[in-house]
Amino acid sequence: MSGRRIEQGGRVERSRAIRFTFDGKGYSGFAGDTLASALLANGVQVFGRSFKYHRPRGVFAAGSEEPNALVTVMRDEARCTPNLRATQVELYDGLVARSQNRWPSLDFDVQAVNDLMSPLLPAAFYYKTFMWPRAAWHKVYEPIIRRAAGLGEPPTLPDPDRYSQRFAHCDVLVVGAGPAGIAAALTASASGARVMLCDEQPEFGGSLLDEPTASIDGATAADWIRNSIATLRSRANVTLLTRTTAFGYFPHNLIGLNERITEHLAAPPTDRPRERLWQVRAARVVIAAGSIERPLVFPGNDRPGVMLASAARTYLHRYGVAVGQNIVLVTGSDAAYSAALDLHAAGVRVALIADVRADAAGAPLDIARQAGIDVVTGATVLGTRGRLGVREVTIGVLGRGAVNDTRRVKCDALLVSGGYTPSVHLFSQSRGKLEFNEARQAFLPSISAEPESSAGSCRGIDGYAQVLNDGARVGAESALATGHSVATQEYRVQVHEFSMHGLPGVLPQANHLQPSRAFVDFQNDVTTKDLALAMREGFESVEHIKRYTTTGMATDQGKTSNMNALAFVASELGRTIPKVGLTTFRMPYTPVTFGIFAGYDRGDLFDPVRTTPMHDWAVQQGAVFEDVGQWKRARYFPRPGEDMHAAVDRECQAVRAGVGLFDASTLGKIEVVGPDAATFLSRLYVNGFATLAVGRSRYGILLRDDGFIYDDGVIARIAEDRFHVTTTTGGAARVFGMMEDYLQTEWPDLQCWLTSTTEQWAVIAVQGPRARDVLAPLVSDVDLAAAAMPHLGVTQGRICGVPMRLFRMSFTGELGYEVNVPADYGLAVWEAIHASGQSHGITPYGTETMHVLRAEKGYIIVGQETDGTVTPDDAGLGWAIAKSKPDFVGKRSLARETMHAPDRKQLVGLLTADPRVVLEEGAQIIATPGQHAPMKMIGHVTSAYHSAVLGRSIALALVRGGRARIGETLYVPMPGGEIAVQVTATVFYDVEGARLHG
Amino acid sequence: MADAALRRTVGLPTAAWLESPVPASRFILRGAAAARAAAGQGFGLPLPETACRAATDGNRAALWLGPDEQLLLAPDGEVDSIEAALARALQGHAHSLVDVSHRQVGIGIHGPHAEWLLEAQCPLPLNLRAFPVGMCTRTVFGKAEVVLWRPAEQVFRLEVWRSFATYVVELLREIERESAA
Amino acid sequence: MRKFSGWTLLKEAFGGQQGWTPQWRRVAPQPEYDAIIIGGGGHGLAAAYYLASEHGITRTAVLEKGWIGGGNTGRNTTIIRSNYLFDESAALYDHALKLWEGLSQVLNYNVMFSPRGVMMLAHTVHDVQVAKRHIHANRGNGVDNEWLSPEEAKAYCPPLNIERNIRYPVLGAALQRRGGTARHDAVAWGYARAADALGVDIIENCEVTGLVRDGSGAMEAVQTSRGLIRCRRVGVSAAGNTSVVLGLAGVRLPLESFPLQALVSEPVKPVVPCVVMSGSIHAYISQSDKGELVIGAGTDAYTSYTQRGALHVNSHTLSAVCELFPAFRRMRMLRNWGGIVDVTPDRSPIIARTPVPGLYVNCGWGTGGFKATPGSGHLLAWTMARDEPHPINAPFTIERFRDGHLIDEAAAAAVAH
Amino acid sequence: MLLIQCPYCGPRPELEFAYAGQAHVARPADPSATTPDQWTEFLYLRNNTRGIHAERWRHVRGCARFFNALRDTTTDHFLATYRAGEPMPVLPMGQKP
Ligand SMILES: Cc1cc2nc3c(=O)[nH]c(=O)nc-3n(C[C@H](O)[C@H](O)[C@H](O)COP(=O)(O)OP(=O)(O)OC[C@H]3O[C@@H](n4cnc5c(N)ncnc54)[C@H](O)[C@@H]3O)c2cc1C
Ligand SMILES: NC(=O)c1ccc[n+]([C@@H]2O[C@H](COP(=O)([O-])OP(=O)(O)OC[C@H]3O[C@@H](n4cnc5c(N)ncnc54)[C@H](O)[C@@H]3O)[C@@H](O)[C@H]2O)c1
Ligand SMILES: Cc1cc2nc3c(=O)[nH]c(=O)nc-3n(C[C@H](O)[C@H](O)[C@H](O)COP(=O)(O)O)c2cc1C
Ligand SMILES: [Zn+2]
Repeated sequence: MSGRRIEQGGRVERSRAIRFTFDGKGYSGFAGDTLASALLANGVQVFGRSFKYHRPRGVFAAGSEEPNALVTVMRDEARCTPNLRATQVELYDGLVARSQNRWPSLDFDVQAVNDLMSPLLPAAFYYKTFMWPRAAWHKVYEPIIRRAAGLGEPPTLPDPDRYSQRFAHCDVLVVGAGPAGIAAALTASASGARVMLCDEQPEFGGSLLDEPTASIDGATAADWIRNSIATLRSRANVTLLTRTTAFGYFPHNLIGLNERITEHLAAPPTDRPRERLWQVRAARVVIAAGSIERPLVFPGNDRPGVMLASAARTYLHRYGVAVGQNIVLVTGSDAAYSAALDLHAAGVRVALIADVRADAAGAPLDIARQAGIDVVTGATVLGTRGRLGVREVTIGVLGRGAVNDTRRVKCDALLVSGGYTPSVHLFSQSRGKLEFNEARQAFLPSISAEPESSAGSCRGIDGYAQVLNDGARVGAESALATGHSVATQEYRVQVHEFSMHGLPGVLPQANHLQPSRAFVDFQNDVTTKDLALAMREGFESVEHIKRYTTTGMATDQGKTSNMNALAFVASELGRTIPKVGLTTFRMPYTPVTFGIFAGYDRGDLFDPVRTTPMHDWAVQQGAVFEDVGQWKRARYFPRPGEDMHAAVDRECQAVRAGVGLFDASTLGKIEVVGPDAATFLSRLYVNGFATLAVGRSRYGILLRDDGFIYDDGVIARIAEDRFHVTTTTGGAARVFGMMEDYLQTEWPDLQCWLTSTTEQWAVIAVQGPRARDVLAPLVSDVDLAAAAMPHLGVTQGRICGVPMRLFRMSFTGELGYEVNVPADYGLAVWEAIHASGQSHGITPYGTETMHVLRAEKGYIIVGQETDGTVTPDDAGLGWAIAKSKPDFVGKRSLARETMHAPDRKQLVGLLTADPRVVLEEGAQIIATPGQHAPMKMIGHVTSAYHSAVLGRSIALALVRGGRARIGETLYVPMPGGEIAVQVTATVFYDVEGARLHG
Repeated sequence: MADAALRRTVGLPTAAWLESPVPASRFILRGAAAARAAAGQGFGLPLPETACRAATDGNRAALWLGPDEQLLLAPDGEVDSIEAALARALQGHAHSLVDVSHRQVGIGIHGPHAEWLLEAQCPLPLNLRAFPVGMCTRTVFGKAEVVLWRPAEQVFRLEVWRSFATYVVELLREIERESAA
Repeated sequence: MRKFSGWTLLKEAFGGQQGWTPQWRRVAPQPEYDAIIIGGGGHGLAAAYYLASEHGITRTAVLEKGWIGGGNTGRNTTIIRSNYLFDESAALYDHALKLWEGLSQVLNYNVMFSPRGVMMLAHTVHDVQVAKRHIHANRGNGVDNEWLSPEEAKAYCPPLNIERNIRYPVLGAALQRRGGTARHDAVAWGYARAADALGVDIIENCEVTGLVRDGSGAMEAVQTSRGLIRCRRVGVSAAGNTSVVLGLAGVRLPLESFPLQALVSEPVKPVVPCVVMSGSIHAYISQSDKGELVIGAGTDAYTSYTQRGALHVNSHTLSAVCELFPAFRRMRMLRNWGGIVDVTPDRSPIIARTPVPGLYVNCGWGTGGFKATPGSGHLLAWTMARDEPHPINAPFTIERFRDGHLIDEAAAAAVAH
Repeated sequence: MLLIQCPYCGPRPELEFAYAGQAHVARPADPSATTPDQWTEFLYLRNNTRGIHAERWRHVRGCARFFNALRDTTTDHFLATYRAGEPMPVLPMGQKP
């Protein structure tokens, strides 16, 4: 025997030794071990320290319900994962694990003084103290509490691993591959239905893996599992997933699965994702999640070495590990006798079986006694001893309300069982209704809320034969519900097993005032005393008790503790368990890595990077980009040595003096076509379109029905029944949606249809006095002369031989054109224009220059000058409203009195007294200087730039009653002092607009 | 006719399973049933009236996108002729015909893994029973909107707005890496 | 009321903690009250406390259909800040923030108000403009808020990723140092205990099923699952269920109720020292005293009362969190839950009289009313006691929607919480 | 992520849809003739039903149609979906939105 590994048995590969370290010390285990089984095999008993009292803790369970044995596993600096359950960590060569929440070492932890101070630290003590002096909470107490709390160390380096995601659809999803789940999957898939079967463990089989002596239809349990899985694997309609936890049950039968792909490998292939999120939409779900053994609550029940009986059995049969050499079993259920008997058979001494049921009798006791094991009934545990592990247990026998026959029994492992709690987590997450079953003292699934059925032990079925047959029946029914039929199957089973019924786990004590603490929630260190205190303080709702004591709120979510807490509360309050009720089950079933939710969404895949056809050109020219929605837009094109300010000044000058080139492709574009197109646009926009001639365009303003500016753009009439409408870059999708909404649901009678053409066209703005000269040599079938193509004219023709829609328009105040060409030609045409413009000094410019140029002209940008509270009149755009129209979207709201109040914020210009000072966008404006907070703020700066052409700063602002204030001096308070500004009209440059018509 | 040499479609990587986009003629046709019937005549292919189904004939295809919306696909260079033919056929029928040849690109995915690749980030079931040959629909792939069409058992065609094409292809390649490992 | 202090705790340590008494009495409803608050969330309990403590109206009952604090008060990510844009909002939220600062002492209950700073990230040029507008407006209103460069933001919150080459780089942040978090449950319990001590009846498991009006149309009584209770002054503070409750009196409000989700990670040692919010990519994160990362997700698209939300909404938030904190990909989600938030068209609350005399409402806090708890309770109490609004809540009427006096924080900045 | 029955395309994942608020809120034929209260009702007042809610969805990443649905907001289960313009279906057992 090495450590506690027994000579043979178990499912580990004894030929493959695996080396690993725990807290720096080297150990060896076998392939197929978990960290927990390997450490137990090496005689390790202390795995960690508890959350609050820093008490030493050992392994308590063998599966995902483990509350105690939390460790940090480190692959390398960046791959460090805290709070993993040692019972789920599969051993691989070179695994490095560390215990948590202790300093300096696991065996000697300074903060264990908390345990001594525990009388001072009852549940929720922190609400009652640390209030004086006022600032001390945040400055002194809280930092101390924070450092003490928190379990493992967080990862600090970027996680280099990859995570993936899949959607999947199936007829029947089976969660849990114990006997019930496997039988369900076999039957359902035989019908031809598409079946998925998942289990959180590395191996299929569930509790059958712990039954080496069982036989099913003549085969050993192991063979039956192997054959069944082979059958399933051979069926093309079946998907099998191990290491895959169904963590969440979402509406309409969507189940979230977390598949762990590489975590168990010593050297994960770099291309494989570490984990995967499956979102499975199943026509039917079969929940076959089994049940979890319930601990018993008694003083000293948290000592290392105290362990669930079923776990001891799992360690024995799956890992070939005896959890002790000299054990005591305390049980409230028959089933747990198997653990003692099996260990006994494996050569372990069973010092005592203490059955807490006074009336316990029958097969398990008889068999145990025949095997020479001492069995007492009506027992209770009065306490345990042992510094870093249980060495002795004090058993009392209850009789007539008193404890008699106290005896101390030496042991190195204390197995406990209060029976089993069916795993109704997923069922309850689906909002299915639970019902309390008195006989089983358990909540069982009753009314489903989704197309789902539970099978096997998770719905209270006991006994392998019954469970297998239940699985087969539910599998057949589920297949049938998806339109596939199959006969169910009867299994013949031979197995030694006892009833799983049990009792609520709080053991009666001699006096109510327990001398030593009895733990209910191990991870959060919640004792019966804490629960009692909460009730004493008036917390009676189970939800309050949970939150006041934090019971069930740890990383195990109370898998082993919730029923005991509930039973204790019920008995203290003198209410029934169903009357007290459960707390809400929530996803995830077990903790799930953030990475899988992010999945592929990282780096450039976090959000699509949208670029225009001319993007690469701008990159080559060294453009600096800005994000506008998902788009990348060139902000400016710095030349060597230029900062943004210098580049923008140069770009602005170039446009004003010569010609500039601007990529406007991101603007939204919508083709509105049909006999009623003009009517539709007139109903939607504030402007009128009936009179807009073919070949002309108009600046349009779109409101919502609440009267505030929603978007703007240019609307060009291409043909009698065809309009080319532009929107802002950010507004493209929402304006399209709004238009469809009105068309489909308000005015379905209109014969008019929309098509998004945002990406059909590359848009090249050529702006500046030389724009015509640049374009002229390139275009054909178009007369660029001002008479033929005036401001706001629109025409179609060719440029560089490719088709073009040409708009004469200007967002700069200069002679300007917007050349629309089919997107694939955008780059070539851009390059041709750039080449043609060389002799005119053509200069590419970005959005920053565009902003400055338009501000010099007082043109607004929706989202900058407006913010959802601005009307057309506020923005100085009242002129655009077609007053004669009976209605347009937003018109009714504009008629409200408040929309005309003289003190509304109106758009004005601002000039600083010092022309060099550029105001800060967003700065506030006050009328009287020298104010201290709270000031009377009357507006704010919406845009502010240095204007190269004017040789000074300019700004636009929304100011209360602003237009009436033109000429006044106002003040902009800044941290460095007030800046005096003069209110002006919004147009700073070329007020008459002569340049526009050049 | 435009100079083909000037044309620069979205540059995308290719792979054995990933077909680089080829230029095509594309239209969105919208209108009432009578207009759609007439358009079918002009296009030389009865437009599908069944939801989420495509009709094909030779190298032309019509994809049902919505009850009054069809995507017409034809080889590159046929924009003008199709426009003319449809204008004749649709005379007297209110409708909207818009050239979207450059709005989107067609990405072909084929091979036994095609379904698996797409199901990673497309929330629709893509097995043959749920998504048979000839089915087409607008849907999502990751964070992009796509039109997904299955012209053959192991072939999918994605019509993607051009600025989303890089995202879609990079996402597909990222998914594909998993199958390699 | 047994006073809480380190001293009493020490004394109790020797008595096995046996000396504590219920924090609030378990009482049956009386036939009549001077004031009734419907809804035992933080807001309702605070209102009851201030009715008693500041207006002497102690014959007050709080009626809660479930357990107090079980609504959004028990479901929120506890972000507290007052750096709102508009003067009206800044006044409202700063009123609350000032009350937070002394609340533990006033209630003699440690609500763990922790001014650890709220940092709101800017990722685009537009975000920067919006943030600066807030900072200037806040300063003008005497509300602290300052601009941080990316490097300063990282110094304030070390795990933050400020690399320039990420999809949405951090261009800077607005920091309100006085902002922070508090312990949600303690707020409800602390107000309940303090109100109870002043004589207020806190009645749980008592659902209001009818609002009874007299001949003149004024409030006369409330019908409950525990019988009829007479009262002529009724305040509704029912958050996501406000429409349902006010519907009992035929009052329609501009509200829609949406699921909003949050989640916590497993607890870890301190790593996020402050609150970090990113409105534009949708991530809200802080770390609780117990060590969990507390993360707020977005609302679902549709109205619902189910107190849960969709997986894709969570995923969206977690991918944003992982972009901003790439180390957290390895962190694990411990629990996820949802609450139902009542949202007004302008995303600002309503604290006002209703068209029914004697019926008052406090609602519309949407995704961000925890931070307002002391302030809104204080103002609702004032409004109920005097039948007229306090100057601070005077703008937050129902009529503003008719008259167009919206206080449109949503339009001004797409930031929640 | 809900599964929503598009009246045109069949059952499809929520990711393809956009919620569009309460159904059957008609825009007044002549808004300028409405009283302030009527206009406010149209703009802002919604039922916010706890129970069966008539609402609009758009299959925006599918057939792009707006349509109507009856959904129980206490369970998020759909009782019916129907095309815009069609009358609200009659529910069994006299259930009413
Ligand atoms: C996930 C989430 C995250 C959030 N994050 C933040 C944040 O970070 N910062 C922030 O400031 N805010 C946040 N909020 C918002 C905040 O939680 C709420 O605005 C605030 O808690 C509302 O408090 P309340 O007391 O008004 O409502 P609640 O606490 O919901 O109380 C209302 C009470 O009314 C009761 N009730 C309803 N109907 C009846 C009836 N008929 N009879 C009797 N009782 C009834 C309910 O049971 C409930 O207890 C968040 C909300 C959620 C859901
Ligand atoms: N008498 C005894 O000693 C005793 C003890 C335990 C079990 N049993 C027997 O075991 C059988 C139970 O069979 P069963 O099939 O119902 O349960 P099971 O416990 O055998 O199988 C349940 C499986 O579900 C998996 N699982 C649980 N939740 C999951 C989730 N969310 N995601 C993925 N996987 C999950 C578990 O890993 C496990 O493999 C019964 O026959 C019972 O009598 C007997
Ligand atoms: C700030 C905050 C922190 C929380 N921390 C935890 C936690 O550590 N463990 C836990 O199980 N739940 C935690 N919860 C969630 C609650 O358990 C619960 O889910 C939430 O109050 C909603 O209630 P319900 O799930 O019962 O509906 C936390 C909730 C909040 C608001
Ligand atoms: Zn559809």
